[in-house]
Amino acid sequence: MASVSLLETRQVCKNFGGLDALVNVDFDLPGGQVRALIGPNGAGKSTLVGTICGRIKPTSGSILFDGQEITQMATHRRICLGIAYTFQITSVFSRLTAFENVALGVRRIHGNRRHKVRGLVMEALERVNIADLARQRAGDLSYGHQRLLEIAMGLGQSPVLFIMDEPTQGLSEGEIEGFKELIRSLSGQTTILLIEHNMNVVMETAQYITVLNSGSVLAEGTGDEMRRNKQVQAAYLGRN
Amino acid sequence: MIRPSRDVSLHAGVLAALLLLFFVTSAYHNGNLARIMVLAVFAMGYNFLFGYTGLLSLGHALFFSAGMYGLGISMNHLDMTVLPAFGMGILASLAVTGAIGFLALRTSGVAFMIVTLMFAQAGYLTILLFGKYTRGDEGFVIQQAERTLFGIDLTDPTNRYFAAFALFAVSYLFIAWAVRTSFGRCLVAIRENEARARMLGYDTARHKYLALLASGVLSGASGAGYALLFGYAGATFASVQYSILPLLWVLLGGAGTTIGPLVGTAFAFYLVDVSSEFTSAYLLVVGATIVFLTLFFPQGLSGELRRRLAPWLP
Amino acid sequence: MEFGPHFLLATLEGALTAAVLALTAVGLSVVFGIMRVVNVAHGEFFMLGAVIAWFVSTLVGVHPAIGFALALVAAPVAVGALAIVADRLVLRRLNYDPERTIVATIGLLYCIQQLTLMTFGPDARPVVPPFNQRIALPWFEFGEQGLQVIWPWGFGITTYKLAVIAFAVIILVGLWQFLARSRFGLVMRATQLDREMAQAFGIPIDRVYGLVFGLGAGLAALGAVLIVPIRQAHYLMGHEPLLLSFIVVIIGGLGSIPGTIIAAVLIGLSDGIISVFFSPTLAKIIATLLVAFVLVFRPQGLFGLRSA
Amino acid sequence: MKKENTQHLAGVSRRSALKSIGALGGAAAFSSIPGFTGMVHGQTDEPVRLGFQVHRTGIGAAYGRWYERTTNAAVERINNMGGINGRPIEIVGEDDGTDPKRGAEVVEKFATQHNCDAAFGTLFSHVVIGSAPRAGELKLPYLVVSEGHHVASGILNRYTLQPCITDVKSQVQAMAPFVHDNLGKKVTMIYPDFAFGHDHRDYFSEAFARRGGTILEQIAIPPAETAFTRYFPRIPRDTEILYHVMVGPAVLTFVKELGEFFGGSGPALFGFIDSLEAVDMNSPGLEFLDGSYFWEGMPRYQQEGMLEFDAEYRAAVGVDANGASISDSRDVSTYAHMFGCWETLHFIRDVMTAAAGSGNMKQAMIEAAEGVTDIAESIEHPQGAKLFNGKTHQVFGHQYISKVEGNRLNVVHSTSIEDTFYPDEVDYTQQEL
Repeated sequence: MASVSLLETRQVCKNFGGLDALVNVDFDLPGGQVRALIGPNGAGKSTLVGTICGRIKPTSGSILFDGQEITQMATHRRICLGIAYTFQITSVFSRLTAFENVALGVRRIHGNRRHKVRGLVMEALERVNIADLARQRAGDLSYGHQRLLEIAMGLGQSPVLFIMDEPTQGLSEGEIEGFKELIRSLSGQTTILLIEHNMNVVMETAQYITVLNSGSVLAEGTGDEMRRNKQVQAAYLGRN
Repeated sequence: MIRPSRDVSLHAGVLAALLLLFFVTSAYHNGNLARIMVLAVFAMGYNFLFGYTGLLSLGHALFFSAGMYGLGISMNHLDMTVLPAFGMGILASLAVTGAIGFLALRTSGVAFMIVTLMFAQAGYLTILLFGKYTRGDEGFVIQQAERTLFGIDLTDPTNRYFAAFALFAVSYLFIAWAVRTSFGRCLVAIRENEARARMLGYDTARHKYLALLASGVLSGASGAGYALLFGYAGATFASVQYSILPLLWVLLGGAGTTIGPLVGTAFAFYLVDVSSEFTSAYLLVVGATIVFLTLFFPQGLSGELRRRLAPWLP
Repeated sequence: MEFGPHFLLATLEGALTAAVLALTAVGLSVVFGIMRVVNVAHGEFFMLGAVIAWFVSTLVGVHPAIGFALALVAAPVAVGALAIVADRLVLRRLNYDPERTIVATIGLLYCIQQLTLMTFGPDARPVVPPFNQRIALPWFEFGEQGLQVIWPWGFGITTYKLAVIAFAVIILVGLWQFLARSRFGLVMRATQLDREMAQAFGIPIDRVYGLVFGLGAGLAALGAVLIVPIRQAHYLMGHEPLLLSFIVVIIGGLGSIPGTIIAAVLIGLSDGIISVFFSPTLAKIIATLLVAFVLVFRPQGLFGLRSA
Repeated sequence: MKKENTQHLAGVSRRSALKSIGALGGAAAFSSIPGFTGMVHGQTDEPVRLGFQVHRTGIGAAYGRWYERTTNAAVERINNMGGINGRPIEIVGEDDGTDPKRGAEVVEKFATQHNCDAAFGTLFSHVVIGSAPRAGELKLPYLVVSEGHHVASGILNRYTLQPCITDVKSQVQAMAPFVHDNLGKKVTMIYPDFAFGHDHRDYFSEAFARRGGTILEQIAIPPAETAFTRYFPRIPRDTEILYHVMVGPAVLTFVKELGEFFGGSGPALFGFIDSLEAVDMNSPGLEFLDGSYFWEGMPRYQQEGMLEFDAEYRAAVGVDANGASISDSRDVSTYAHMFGCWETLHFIRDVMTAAAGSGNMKQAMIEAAEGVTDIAESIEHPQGAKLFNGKTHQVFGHQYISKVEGNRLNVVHSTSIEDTFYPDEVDYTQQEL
């Protein structure tokens, strides 16, 4: 049977010096979907996306992207397949301009064609509403703007799969609204995997939700299903 | 972004100024400038790795001397003429950089500094070990009569100047071009944040390796050019001191700028040359000036120029 | 010489190198580990220690032992004080920026060398050791009469060399205790772990850095005073200890003092022992490549943590 | 490539017979050169500018300081006697940092910036070899005081000469007969592992084997080494003579550790004074050297009844009878080498005098120098009589072997000039001027 999933993980485990961060995770993400990955702190969300984009090598299990085995593939090659990743901790090139930050990703795909690159970079910056800051050094931007720049860096790569690790952290109310708008506008074009704590954002943007707890998938379903799920409630309430 | 015309006019201006200087300065400064241009190629090679890619090597003397001995030994022991011997110099530096880069780039930061330093020291000692061919520390002369290219006597001051200029111009334009390509910009990204550059889909290991190769070959070209134009190859040029000098020149001139290496090399040369005329304690003057510059010109001479006057400086 | 005594002699000589190297390298290690600066002038502090030892021991002009004992105190103190001044005037103003401190300390290196050349001169000058008795060492061999004691030609060591090894061990143990138990040691470790946090807890970072820089330089000077009766004072003698301690600090693992000491012992001994098996220059090449390969396959050093 | 020229010095015996005509003085030797006699027109009061490449810093600094003192003394003497063709000498001294790169730059500066008439005074071989190509290209007479075999080996050029100090090849081979006949037949050599040391290794081994001796072991010490004891066990037990030569700041350590190693029971020692140049023989730890032998280029301690101009030379330079500074008896000179500067300056005066009035002074100087043969012992050449080979641009002279007795070096043998000859390896006069 041909897979309809864009991304699949099969029995992925990760062990950090005796500590199980991921236990037999099976995770499927169909193309075109906006998926949220939620769970309490330490549930293994960042570890899971780390194994997907290659920052972390899984102890066992396999990962398939677009039907292709990528478990042992080098990070940069996965990115070249169309995966974009924004860091949980802001990781921009602080001494380069905002423009150059985005342009780096654009040029990797489109080469050094000046006009084409300029157009795509400005478009990405405009989508997160910071086009007017293009000439500023990224390090001089406010924290919220740096988070938006991170997103623009991902957008600039026109990814097939866009993984965002806590994108709204540190954003103002207005910026969060803009972010939700952005996700809605992307849905359908890009598959999005969102790690998010802000339930409001999750509920309004995600079509489907995966809940991770103690390194394994606890439940999956729509927002409403999750809201009603007793296990999910327990996992969250148990911690709180 | 940056308007290209300013870049191009800067590069053209630098090269034109160097051409013009030949006609307006004395024979003495002509000689110095020829030397500075050859050594600036070494500094530019160093800057490509350090200033643009962010890798601080303490082993570039080995790449310089690989070029120097590649040419020198080819001419003196294999009876080659200038052009193929220069090619041998390039090949030798490429081979040495390729092998060392393969190992050294497994490390980064201070470990990279020490690994390159150790390989260079081993290279220096190897030159002494094969004293039969290299004449060790004493070195050897490349005879004046053999230093001709297409019938042009490279030991003539004018020809020497223009040969040095040609070597400089080719290297300078290569650097000016390379840092504008997406490859060059990726090097800057690696310098700033390697993990992020990888996460943008760049094969940073390959980029660093290629940057090191280019850096090593430019250093080797400078070494071969030095041996060719000044007629001497010796182990002194493989010693630690000659690994620290390009670092110093680049930092004085401004790391990560295209004209920084030239500015730094020229500045360091004239600092020694002028101060040693007035005092036998010229090292004190040199040392104090270096301390002063780091205190008040933190980004080097052209880095400071960029910060204060010309932010567009490439 | 037969293999056995040759090997033992090379080991003893290696131990002497290791002892002095450990002192000098620990000096660099605290500076490197805590302030995160590469002090290129560290070798010049070593050289100044030797030069001051020469001045003190010749100017005092009484019994060599008294002059030497005086130098043992005066040289590290004077060099440490000079380093504190250098820290205040230069490094602090650079905000300990890694690249700029490299250049600035290269500048310091030139200044110190030239000033020494102008005052002390270009000659290598000897300092009389406080005591120096050659001890011939015995070797055991199975001969025709069974186990025999023989006295191989050239197989010996001097009392002074043994004393240097012992003294270095005492100083290092003392230093270790000091850093582990004293308040200053605690403050140093706190600063090393997290500069901002330490500052937030009211640790005067500037003063700690100044003292650390002084301590590092003083240790280098102490190593030099110990070695100068064996190897003379010379204005260019700082080059080798700089390179070696730099290597030792990295091999040992950044900021790890026990690692630095073990690395000093390994490098000192291997330098001596490898020389038994190969022709001298080839031995140097092999020892050098060994260091390179250790780091290629273990970039964090032998005792460093991976994340460093 | 370098051409092997195996032709022997022509007329050696006749020339060495001229040695006794010492009283003639320097200029006499040139009178036979056609075209250079009595031409004194074109004289000016402009000083003669001589570029002096000094090792003020770097590993050569100990030598450089004394080369400078000797030079100043010689210039004072020459200027007091009327200078060169009535023009005073002006020394343009500049530090080369004992570095071949800076050395070449300094030579260039002498030629193009300071308009020097000649450059001189370089000691370290790598600086000479690095600088000489530039001197040749700029056609600046370059008179080195180096001991290296570089000039005579033919790798340099027509403008480079070594007119007043003998080269290592001739020194070393002249030692072999004495060592073999008086000290022992089985030699172990210890030398620095670079070109200077290799010259010792090659030329001594060859000459010693020719004499019938055996070289047991050759121990090359890596450069910049500071500890030596670990290499000494390589010295074979049956060594009769240990031949040692070391240069650089660690020489004293080397000699002291040698003493500690043997503890008074080792083989006889024969060394080159380079191992102890500028080192006080009374330094602690050198007691064991008593009874050992050294080559000396010029005897450091004033000798009874020989070298008649030595005392006057010492007084002029400011050196006492023990080879130390008059003002500080612990400040020992580089006595075995520095005479070369004194003699070279007088040589320059003589060849420039002989070349006076010619259109191109620099070329004429070289031609005049190539015509020189005998150099008589005189106050201008206090080290002794010499024979200059105009083809190889190298001088040949007497060598001294001294024995350490009661903390001083007493000359026990001096070689003849002929002992130092070897076949020519180059004829620089064939090169264009």
